[in-house]
Amino acid sequence: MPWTKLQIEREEPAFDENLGQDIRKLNFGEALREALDQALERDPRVYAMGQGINDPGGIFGTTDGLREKYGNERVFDTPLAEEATIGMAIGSAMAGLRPVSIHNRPDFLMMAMDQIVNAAAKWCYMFAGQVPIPLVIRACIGRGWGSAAQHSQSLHGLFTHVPGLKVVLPSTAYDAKGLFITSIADENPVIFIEHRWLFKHQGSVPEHVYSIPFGQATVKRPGKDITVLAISHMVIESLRAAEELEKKGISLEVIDPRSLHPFDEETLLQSLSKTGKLIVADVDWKTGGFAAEVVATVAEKGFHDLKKPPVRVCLPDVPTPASYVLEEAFYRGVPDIVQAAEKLMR
Amino acid sequence: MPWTKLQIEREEPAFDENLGQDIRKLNFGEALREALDQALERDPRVYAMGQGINDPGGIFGTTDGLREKYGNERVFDTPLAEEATIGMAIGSAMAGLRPVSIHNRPDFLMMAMDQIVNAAAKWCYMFAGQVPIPLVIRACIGRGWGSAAQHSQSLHGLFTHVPGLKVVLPSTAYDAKGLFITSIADENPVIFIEHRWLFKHQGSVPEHVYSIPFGQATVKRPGKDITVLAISHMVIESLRAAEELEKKGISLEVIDPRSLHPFDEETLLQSLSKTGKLIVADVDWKTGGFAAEVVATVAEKGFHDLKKPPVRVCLPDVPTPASYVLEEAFYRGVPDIVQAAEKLMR
Amino acid sequence: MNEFPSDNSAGVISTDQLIGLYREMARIRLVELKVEELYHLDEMKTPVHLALGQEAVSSGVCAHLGTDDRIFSNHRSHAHYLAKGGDLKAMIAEFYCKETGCAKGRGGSMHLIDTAVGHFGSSAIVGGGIPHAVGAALAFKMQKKPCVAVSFFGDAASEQGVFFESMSLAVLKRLPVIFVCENNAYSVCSHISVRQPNPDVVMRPRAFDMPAAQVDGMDVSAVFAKAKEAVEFSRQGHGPYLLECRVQRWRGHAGAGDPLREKYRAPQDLTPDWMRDPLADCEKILMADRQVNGEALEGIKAELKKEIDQAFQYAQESPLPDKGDLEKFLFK
Amino acid sequence: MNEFPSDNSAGVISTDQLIGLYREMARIRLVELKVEELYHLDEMKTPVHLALGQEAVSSGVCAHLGTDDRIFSNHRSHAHYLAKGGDLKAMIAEFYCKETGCAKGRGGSMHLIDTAVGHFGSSAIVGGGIPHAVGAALAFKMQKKPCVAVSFFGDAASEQGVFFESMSLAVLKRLPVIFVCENNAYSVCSHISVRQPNPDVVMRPRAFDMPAAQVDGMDVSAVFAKAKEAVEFSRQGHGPYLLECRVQRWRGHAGAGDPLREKYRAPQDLTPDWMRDPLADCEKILMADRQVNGEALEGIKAELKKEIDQAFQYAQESPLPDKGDLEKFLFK
Ligand SMILES: Cc1ncc(C[n+]2csc(CCOP(=O)(O)OP(=O)(O)O)c2C)c(N)n1
Ligand SMILES: Cc1ncc(C[n+]2csc(CCOP(=O)(O)OP(=O)(O)O)c2C)c(N)n1
Ligand SMILES: [Mg+2]
Ligand SMILES: [Mg+2]
Repeated sequence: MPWTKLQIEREEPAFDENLGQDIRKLNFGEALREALDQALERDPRVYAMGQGINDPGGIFGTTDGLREKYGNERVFDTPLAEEATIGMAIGSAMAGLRPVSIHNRPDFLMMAMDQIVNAAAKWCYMFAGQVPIPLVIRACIGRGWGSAAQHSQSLHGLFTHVPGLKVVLPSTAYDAKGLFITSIADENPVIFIEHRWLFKHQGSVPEHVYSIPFGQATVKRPGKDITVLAISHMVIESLRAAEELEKKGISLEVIDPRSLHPFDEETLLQSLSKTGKLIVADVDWKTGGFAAEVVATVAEKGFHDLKKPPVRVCLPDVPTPASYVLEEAFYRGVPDIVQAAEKLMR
Repeated sequence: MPWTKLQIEREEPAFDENLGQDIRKLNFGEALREALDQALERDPRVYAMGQGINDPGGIFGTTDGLREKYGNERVFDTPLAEEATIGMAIGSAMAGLRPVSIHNRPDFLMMAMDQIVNAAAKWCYMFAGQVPIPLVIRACIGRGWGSAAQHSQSLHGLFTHVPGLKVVLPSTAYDAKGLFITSIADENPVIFIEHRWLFKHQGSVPEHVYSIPFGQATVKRPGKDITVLAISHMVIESLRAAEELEKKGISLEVIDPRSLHPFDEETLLQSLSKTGKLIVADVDWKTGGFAAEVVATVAEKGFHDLKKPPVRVCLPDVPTPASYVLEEAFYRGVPDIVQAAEKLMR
Repeated sequence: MNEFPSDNSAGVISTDQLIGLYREMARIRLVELKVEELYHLDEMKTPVHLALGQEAVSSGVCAHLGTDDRIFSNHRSHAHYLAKGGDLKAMIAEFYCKETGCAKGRGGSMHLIDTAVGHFGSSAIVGGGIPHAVGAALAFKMQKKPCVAVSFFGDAASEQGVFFESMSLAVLKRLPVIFVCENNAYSVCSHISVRQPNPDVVMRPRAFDMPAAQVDGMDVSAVFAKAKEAVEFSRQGHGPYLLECRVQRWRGHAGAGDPLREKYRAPQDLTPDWMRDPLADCEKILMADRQVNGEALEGIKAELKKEIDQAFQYAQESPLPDKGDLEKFLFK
Repeated sequence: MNEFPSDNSAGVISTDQLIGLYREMARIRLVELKVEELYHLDEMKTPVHLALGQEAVSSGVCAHLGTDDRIFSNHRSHAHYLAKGGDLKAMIAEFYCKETGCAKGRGGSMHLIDTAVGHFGSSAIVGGGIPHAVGAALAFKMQKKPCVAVSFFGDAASEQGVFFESMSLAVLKRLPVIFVCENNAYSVCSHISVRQPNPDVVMRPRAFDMPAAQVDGMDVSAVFAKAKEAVEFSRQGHGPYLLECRVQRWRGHAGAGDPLREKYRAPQDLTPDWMRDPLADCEKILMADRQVNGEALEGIKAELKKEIDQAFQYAQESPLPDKGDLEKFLFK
């Protein structure tokens, strides 16, 4: 059993979006697998590649059996050459294909940063819209069991700074499927970042193909006292915090932007006009991350609604330490959100 | 005459920090050259390398004659292999050397992003301080004459998000020399980003070796109505805007943080407590850039001083277009700062 | 050098074909000379990387490509674009930063493109465009199209790791891609001897047992002949091929002339008879060995000049992009 | 395979040296087995990439290195660390995430280091550590030290562009660096045949005319002999060298055992007599050809076991890092 799985089984209590309901449920990984399966089925232009795509593990279960179903030409393993692999994906996208380039960790995308920043993000604009790049790059944030500095970065704070990239971070099985479909259908490069600790969670996922538009946040939990804009796994943490805070009479409104680029400012500002208070919870480092952009946007456009200084609940600005005690000190979650909320209500 | 030089001669009026004073002046490039010369002279561990370091152009004049003076072992050309070159610099830094790795454009650093993010920025922390990486990476932002999407990015908004990197952007000849010396003397990786349009400007630069501490902003111009936190070439633009606004009775306080990491919050917040109004002017894209971090910091820590929504004067979120008319529409400068200031005073 | 050129290609190239190559090279030459002539006027506000001296490579390679074959180019992009059949007017308009440019003024001279003829863009990141050709080849294979992809790049680009990764992928998957390296021995002002262990880029594919050939890139017949082999090899499904073309960059890295040449050129490049001329050599062969009438060749040039003048006029008269469109085209 | 091992190294390796190698391999083996044995207790909360089966490479190479020579390692780091003389207690403490670990619990098993003996860190980015060895070699050359740098990496790392850039730089500058590729034919569960054009990593340096050798990495004498040549070559100033060591990864990619082996291993790896054992072979040679007493070897192992038990005890009893120190060490 791979150690990341081990860790999740231990540390992350299962989360069921539709607890007790008698409907078809999938977990996060199954939802992604179904989306990819349906995309491959419907659109012969779609292909998927990645290191270990045909492993017994099937990239956390998201590619299981797809090679058998679609053949080695459309579902194939790749060398440890992220730069040329993503460059190849880009060239094939120009030729009308729709590559899904899968990577175990965002950390490894740094090897291909030139192709992402200087090619994928630029081609459409630089050539005046003549050659869009319909490319999906998937990667999964690691956490725990000493993943340490090079196997646990989310790095979406880098990608959201680069014009020409769409950036998506789903938090539920339902969103994962719908957003993944949208990503594959999109004509532009999409960075699709998962979180390893979400894979265990499940919820109702329709069997048919559906698409969730980018730039539409969801209110994962309505509330009235504080707006929590939460990203990726921090959505789950925020929902848990909200339950705890409810007992203390504090009501959180948890908003999941789902896509960071494009970003749904409206839903956020609307919520803020009601609550006047903001927590931004992200799985990325604090300084210069997307949480800063959210706070800046609110300071600019929601200035008169803001009743208290906004609070960022983000990772401290250090590389991820290996030791579990330091991991505990490093990661943010329910207690940090609870604490921030209580302080805001004082 | 290289085209970037041409462009600057045309478009950027010379700026003299010490106009009319009878003192030794150097321009920005000469100041950098003197700093490197003195560093090579004083410290045998220092070496410098970069593509075209021995060209007749001498990397915008910053390396002229240094090979002749220090030999090919300490000042040498490099292949088009940014990744291994910076990786080599890192390995040599571990061995007690102090490499200065020079690059024409920040855009090209994307080729070496893995080494910068996953090695240089991580080594010290990941190994508990046993192996610091004293490395300076220099790169110069391009602008104009159709530099276009791949030759004009500043990208410091990426580097400031990565813990473990120091990020420095000088705006004057004096600062350039002092900060470059500090960068070489620092035990940690420093990303040192210049702006091509600064090279023409001159000012008083002491002949001796001096060091400007990181994390100390300077007030480039004191004022009382609006705080302008300006980065790199936007410092010059802000000073020019301040002159223009003075005539209209609006007084700008122009602050140059000089280093973005570490960042001098105090000087900024102090200024803000006086003015209550903030403009952040950056040569980088707006979304997710360092300007967002500045605004977020102020929203968090200067909330009660802020009288108006802060304003970011940054590049629009698109790749740089080539055509000069679109460049005009793309770049931000005096008129944008003036307009923002006037609006803030309304 | 500079001895009378010999026609080694009698069996390989018909006279008509050679005239075609001549015409292509003359077109590139005349365009580049015109650009150089007018550059000081500062109306083309874009860096230019002239292909003067290197005309034979693009001409000789693209002669074997159809519209559905795809090429990927670099900063030194003009010759590739023209040889692949790119629209001349749109190219010059791009130099003039006009809305009628091949990239509507968004790209400038380093970012030419003409998808209608199979040119899918020029990257100004050295080495950055190489894997795109591999991707096009992958698509051809998946789509079962009998096409090839060609990546044009310089000697310096062959120093980038992505070049090796690209070759490896192409061999692994047996993809129809031809790597064409124009080795002019310089990267800006840096000689290859300070950048590479040896000057033979043709050796690099040995890492993967990939077929490769070195060819005199100043001899259009030689390029044509070897490119024919390479393209046929790839098109027939045998996988990738590398062609190293040894060329001379007549001018400086960018802009007109080579004002600093004395300061950076290797001594052997500064001798009076250093320069070879693929166009003049071709002309001599056509007249001496193939009995083509000199006037016919002059006629070709005259016609080209007219076309070129018209293209410049078109470009100069074309409208500039609208500032209001700054944010257009970010996404499709 | 699995026929009786022959002692090809009689002239090259003295019996004392062979005993030294045996001891080194046994130490690695016993440490790894102990880690594997205890891993299920979940007290070592760190991924582990066991070097079981691959002990001969580190042992054979590091036998030629002094303390001032430097090595750079990857995620499969244990054997490199031990063979270079890294402190055993500090390694096990690192596995237990303790403050007494070689990286004070900040790194975990993928980031071992012991600068005191010339080990400058293990990178878990595949290929990421290779240029660091080139940098160390550059420093040696500039500092005029008679030292060599060694980069240990796997077959998959040889697919990264940075590997080629690193070789090219090393040849260009004639640097004393030895690239040691442990080719176990797998990257996690992916066989080399789906990742590389051919399985011979030894061919890659041909791109640069760089000397290289392929060696049976399951035979410690063979590794020792070739590594001797390589290290001497580099140390004498002749430049870089690549050593491809063909090895077997006995276990899965990470963790204990290889529970999924039936699902991903190539058929030839699933035969009953697939496994070769460099330690057992060495033992046989020592006893049969070198007339070493079996009891002496048992004595070595007993001594090692004691040392190892003590190291585990030390690690288990060591204090954890202080949470308050989270932000320490970001900068120096
Ligand atoms: C990754 C990267 N590094 C550096 C540069 C700067 N640069 C632009 S063109 C050039 C020279 C390229 O030489 P070569 O590939 O041989 O092509 P040539 O100009 O000779 O045709 C350099 C160094 C760049 N554009 N991209
Ligand atoms: C750049 C990068 N891509 C992917 C990974 C994920 N990964 C970790 S180890 C590994 C296998 C490496 O195989 P190899 O280099 O042959 O070493 P081995 O594990 O066989 O010793 C992979 C793919 C990584 N760590 N870094
Ligand atoms: Mg060249
Ligand atoms: Mg392996």
